[in-house]
Amino acid sequence: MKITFSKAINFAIRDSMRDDNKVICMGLGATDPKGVFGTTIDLEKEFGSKRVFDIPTSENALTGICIGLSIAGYKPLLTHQRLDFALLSLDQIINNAAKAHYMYGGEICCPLVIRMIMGRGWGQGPTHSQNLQMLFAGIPGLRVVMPGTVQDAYSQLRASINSNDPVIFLEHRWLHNSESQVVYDFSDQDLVTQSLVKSGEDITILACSYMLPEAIKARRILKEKLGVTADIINFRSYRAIPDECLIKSINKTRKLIVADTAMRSFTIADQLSNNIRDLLIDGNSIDIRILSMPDIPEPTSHFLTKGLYNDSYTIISKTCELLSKDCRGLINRDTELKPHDVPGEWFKGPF
Amino acid sequence: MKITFSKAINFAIRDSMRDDNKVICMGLGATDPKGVFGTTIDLEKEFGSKRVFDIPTSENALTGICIGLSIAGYKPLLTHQRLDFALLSLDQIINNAAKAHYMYGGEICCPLVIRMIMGRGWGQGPTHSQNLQMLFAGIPGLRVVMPGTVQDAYSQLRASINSNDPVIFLEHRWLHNSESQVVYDFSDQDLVTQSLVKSGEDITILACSYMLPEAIKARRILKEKLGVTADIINFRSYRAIPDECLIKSINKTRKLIVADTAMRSFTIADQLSNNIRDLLIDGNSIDIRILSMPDIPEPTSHFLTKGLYNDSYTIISKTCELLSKDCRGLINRDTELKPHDVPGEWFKGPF
Amino acid sequence: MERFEGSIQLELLKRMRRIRDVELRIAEEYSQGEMRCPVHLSVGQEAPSSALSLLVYPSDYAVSTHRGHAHYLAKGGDLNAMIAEIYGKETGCSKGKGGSMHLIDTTVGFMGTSAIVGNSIPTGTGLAHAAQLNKTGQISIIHLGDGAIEEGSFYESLNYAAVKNLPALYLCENNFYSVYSPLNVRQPKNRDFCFLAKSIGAKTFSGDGNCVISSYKTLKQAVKYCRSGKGPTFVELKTYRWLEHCGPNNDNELGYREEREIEYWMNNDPIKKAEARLRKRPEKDHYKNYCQALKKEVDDAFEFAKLSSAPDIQSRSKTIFSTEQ
Amino acid sequence: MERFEGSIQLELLKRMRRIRDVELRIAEEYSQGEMRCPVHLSVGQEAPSSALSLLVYPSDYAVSTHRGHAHYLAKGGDLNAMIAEIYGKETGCSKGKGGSMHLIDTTVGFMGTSAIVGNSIPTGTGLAHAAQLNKTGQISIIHLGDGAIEEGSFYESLNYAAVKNLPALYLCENNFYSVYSPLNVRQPKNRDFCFLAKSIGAKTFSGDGNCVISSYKTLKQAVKYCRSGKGPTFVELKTYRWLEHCGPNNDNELGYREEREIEYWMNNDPIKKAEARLRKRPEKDHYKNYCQALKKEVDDAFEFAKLSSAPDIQSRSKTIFSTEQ
Ligand SMILES: Cc1ncc(C[n+]2csc(CCOP(=O)(O)OP(=O)(O)O)c2C)c(N)n1
Ligand SMILES: Cc1ncc(C[n+]2csc(CCOP(=O)(O)OP(=O)(O)O)c2C)c(N)n1
Ligand SMILES: [Mg+2]
Ligand SMILES: [Mg+2]
Repeated sequence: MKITFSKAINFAIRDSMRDDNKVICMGLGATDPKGVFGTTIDLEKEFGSKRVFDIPTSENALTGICIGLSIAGYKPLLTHQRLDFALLSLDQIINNAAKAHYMYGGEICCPLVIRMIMGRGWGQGPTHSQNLQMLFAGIPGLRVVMPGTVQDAYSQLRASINSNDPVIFLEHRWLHNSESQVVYDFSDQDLVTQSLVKSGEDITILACSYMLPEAIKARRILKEKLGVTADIINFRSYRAIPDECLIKSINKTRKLIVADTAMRSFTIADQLSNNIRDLLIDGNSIDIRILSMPDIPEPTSHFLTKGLYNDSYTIISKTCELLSKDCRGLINRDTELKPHDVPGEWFKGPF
Repeated sequence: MKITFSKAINFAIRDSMRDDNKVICMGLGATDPKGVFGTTIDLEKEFGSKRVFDIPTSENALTGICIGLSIAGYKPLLTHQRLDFALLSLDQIINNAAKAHYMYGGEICCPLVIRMIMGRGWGQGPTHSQNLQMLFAGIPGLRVVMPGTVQDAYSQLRASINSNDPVIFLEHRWLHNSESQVVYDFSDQDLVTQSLVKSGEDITILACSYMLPEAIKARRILKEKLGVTADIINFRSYRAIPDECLIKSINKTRKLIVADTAMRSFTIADQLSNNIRDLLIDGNSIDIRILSMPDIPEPTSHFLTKGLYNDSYTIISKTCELLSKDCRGLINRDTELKPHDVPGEWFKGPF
Repeated sequence: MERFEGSIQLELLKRMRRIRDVELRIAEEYSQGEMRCPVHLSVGQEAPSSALSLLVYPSDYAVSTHRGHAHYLAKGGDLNAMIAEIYGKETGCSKGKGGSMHLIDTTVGFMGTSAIVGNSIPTGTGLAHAAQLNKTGQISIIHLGDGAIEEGSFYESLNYAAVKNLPALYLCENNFYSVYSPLNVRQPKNRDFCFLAKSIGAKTFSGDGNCVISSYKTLKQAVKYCRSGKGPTFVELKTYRWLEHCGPNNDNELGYREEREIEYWMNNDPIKKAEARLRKRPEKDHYKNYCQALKKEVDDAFEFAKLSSAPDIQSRSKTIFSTEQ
Repeated sequence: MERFEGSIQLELLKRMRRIRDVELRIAEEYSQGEMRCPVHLSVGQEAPSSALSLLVYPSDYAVSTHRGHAHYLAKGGDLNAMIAEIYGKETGCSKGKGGSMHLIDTTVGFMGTSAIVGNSIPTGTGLAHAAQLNKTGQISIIHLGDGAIEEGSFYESLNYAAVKNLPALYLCENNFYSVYSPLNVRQPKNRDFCFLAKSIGAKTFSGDGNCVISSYKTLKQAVKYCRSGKGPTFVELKTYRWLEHCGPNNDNELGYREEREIEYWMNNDPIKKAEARLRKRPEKDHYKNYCQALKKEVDDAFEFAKLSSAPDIQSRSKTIFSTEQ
């Protein structure tokens, strides 16, 4: 049976809560009729209001409260409807959660999961659309995951909740309605590994979060129309350490595109490429291109976001650039990807 | 006349306040007997308590209050005795100050300077020693400067206060007692340019903040003992855009060391190197090495910080590595740089 | 109606009507898909800002929240520029960069709205500090909701305003909800906002936010206190939002608010009440004419917005800094 | 002294004495340059934590601040491990990673101290939430200073504790200063912490923080209230720090505190007062013996710390995650 990404999140929370009665789910809107885009639906009904509850608009304290719960043996899951709101809690995340295990000499653990939803389009504007994964990925002691598939939604969230460390779980709003079948399973490795999702010959595309379905779409078109095949790697764990599957792939293709939802100055792709160049034989000859958002705050007007986002079109162009192919006519961005500021028919706005 | 780095900060504030009566100076301890490591001494006396004042321990609101003052035409200067404390105010910095000019279509300006002092050594530990420049440098709309010389302390702070944009002014605690003569002058360019401080032949060393005096010391030893000469560039504006002086230097030496006070995952050096590789002819053949802190929270115990920091010694080693020279015996780290956890004789602890 | 000047009552009603008509028109047009950004409408909550609008000057400062249309208009913000902003046009008050949640009109002291709950409270407090330093008798209005009370930024700001004795007026429209969440999951039972604000250091006032006369009288006292330099002032006005939290529709079917409650408040419509009072008064014809002129004003604003050009796409990478270097 | 059990008084005095002697010894040894981290001593402020120590169990939680030595010891934290931590040794309670500002002893429920003002207040509130869920009658003590009151985290945490009716006890040692800054530049005139905390939603208690008996009586009521599950409890105890904010010396010469003020408080020494009361009591010999044993205990702790090994340098890149992957 196919389920949506939202449902997979929902099931992951539910199954974690069934398996471990220390798991607690909270967040603005956690018990709402809409259940945070469907992800927390029915949980209060099953687990009661002691374990699933709404909270005050106090992002900073609530993060610390989750830390307190976690060092006392509970496993809190805190949800922010936008990553942007979590900026209020960076002191708790950076000075407390990330360092608690270390700075007390390993005496305590801080098993805390913070879901942050990242917006895009429909006039989300400068403070509802930020993809600031680097704020977290650069902090020792935090794990950052960015699910790109429905399967990831389930297994990475379960692995996050199961982990004994603080995990920042970055969830793209445009993925919520994607559908797929799911294996209801997970492993610790889901937090730290990438995975090869499509195998090809000519180029390696490493894509995170919402860039993943766009990369897969790009691959299909490239294959159909140009006979070019790409390795697609799911950049689901946001780390600068090149995974085995990535190394293998690059050794084969010697060409890499990293498609990140972050801004140019905020992508981990730079560090990752330097690591790749250092690690691989003749690393300097690998051709690496970074696809990211430009270094600007996201404007609100849809007239101004046109052509701003990366999608299958920009991935195709970048690939053709790298392979010195002509990409004209492969895809008509204006007709096939229109309107540019909504994820699909299902999105009825405004949030 | 030689003055200290602290004094240069103090004079820069004083002269800015004399020149522009809209300048306001505030911060925890701004009117203390010790005047924030001497940097705010005597200001209240000259300018009165309306323009120089102490504040409550409310980092988040105070940042927003400075934003309000700035959009009303004042020029607030806010000081945090440690960068780590400013993490409480990242919502105001990222969601408000950095974006105000942009998201209101240029209607308002936000001329605000936030000084953040960065600790090192003497058991500053995990939350009093963080060098998180990347948190700010990656945010469009913020300028980040990291003075490395006494002259920078004066001219970059004056330029920062004079600017109409928000500036994050990152001040290394270990520089406060360095001494030099100062030209009491500044220009807008001080915010966005690097400067060549020593000219050489064999290698380029780009060093920011406290890494700069260490690089200069390393250069002296390298020259005396090995006849190797380095171009030293003051990485005083923390941007990933290679400056003209940097490009010229690399074109000459083809070898670059970037010495940053940040952690490995938090240095802008990766992005900068990718930009250099992209921009320069045959860029992939340039040999670039990054000197940074390891990706760990800084432990408190001096036993554990031994050999952790970068200094002239590690810069020499890295240079020798790049030039395939033997660095043994050039410098005895244990005797010449001891104790490792204080900046010098003048530092009497504990803060 | 006696004991309270008819012309003021009329003016208050006109201002409420204007806000309501603009908001309803946005709701009506929203489904066209041309206003492509979140909108948080103030239908039902027109009284507080309308009352305030008679008591402040363009030289006073104001800041607001995601739900800022009414506050912007009440402060004298340009209607055309607001609608154009929501349409994402070049002529928008933020040139399309900000949308509905980032309104500004510095010519009337309206210094911005924020999409982050609690984020503009410190800004408004800083403006109050500027006002004090300016010594011009300005005050700074900080609009906020009951949800924003929960943010530390509210507390820290009010504490600072009290330390510095700033002319800051915190105007809380308590509509009992933060998105779908009722007060009882967010704040302790029987919390009294005024008691809270007083203990932090403000002089406090409260009134009926669904009655424009009560709102006016309350705010008149509050503004007077604040303008006299006596220090920070906090006002609570209880009121009610008619439509969904974000978007053009009513969402009563979701059931997070009891039907009885919704009915109670809708029957308690501040505009209907004011219109009823007017019915027996000579000014009612004037009002009728006003409503017609208003219709045209709103029509014109939407036409202005629709006909305005899209912003130049190049502009999206401009004005990141005030001086490009 | 009548009406209050002698054995409790003796016990209170002993606990104060122990804290004082440990702190003074740190001050004495600091100049040796072997304790290479900032230290914030509690000399003068021994009464509140000593009183508390008789009222809590190891199963209760506690968190504290940069000035946490007294709180750690009062909760039953291991003295040797604390001194070793300050010396940066392997045997330190945080294995040298945390230093004076990061003390922990989970075996007695002391869950950590933070070097960031206000940072541990939410943590302690979360521990109170855990205590409530555990249904074991535990309470959570949150130590804080008067400066921390200014952080939004205090307000947000207390609000949450009130919403959830948590067994959280916020114990504020008001020593009138945050570093060199007196209360009047940070908080409004005549602020009453208890009134403030009450308005946010706590039950409040206050007493004389320089009198261990008053502290004890106040805290006894407060702990009782908190443990009974009635909800968050706030206690203010006014007291005074004798030495400089950070470091081993007295800094009276800086002039930020008036001499008269310092004198007043030093004459009001909680330990001297308690010792004076004891002088007429039979327990005084026992106390004398205790003081001798204490001297040895402190000597031993410093010897333990000095003789302990440095942590393995490899350990600095370990325990970043609980499981290395
Ligand atoms: C920091 C932050 N947290 C959460 C949100 C999501 N959010 C948007 S509006 C809103 C409701 C705020 O309630 P209130 O202050 O009462 O204003 P109202 O919507 O009722 O006018 C919330 C929680 C946000 N924008 N910012
Ligand atoms: C967020 C933050 N701001 C500032 C500081 C610097 N600082 C360290 S201790 C301290 C004083 C706090 O005063 P109080 O809470 O009264 O505690 P006391 O030192 O009097 O025990 C300050 C401001 C800090 N550590 N963290
Ligand atoms: Mg509300
Ligand atoms: Mg204090």
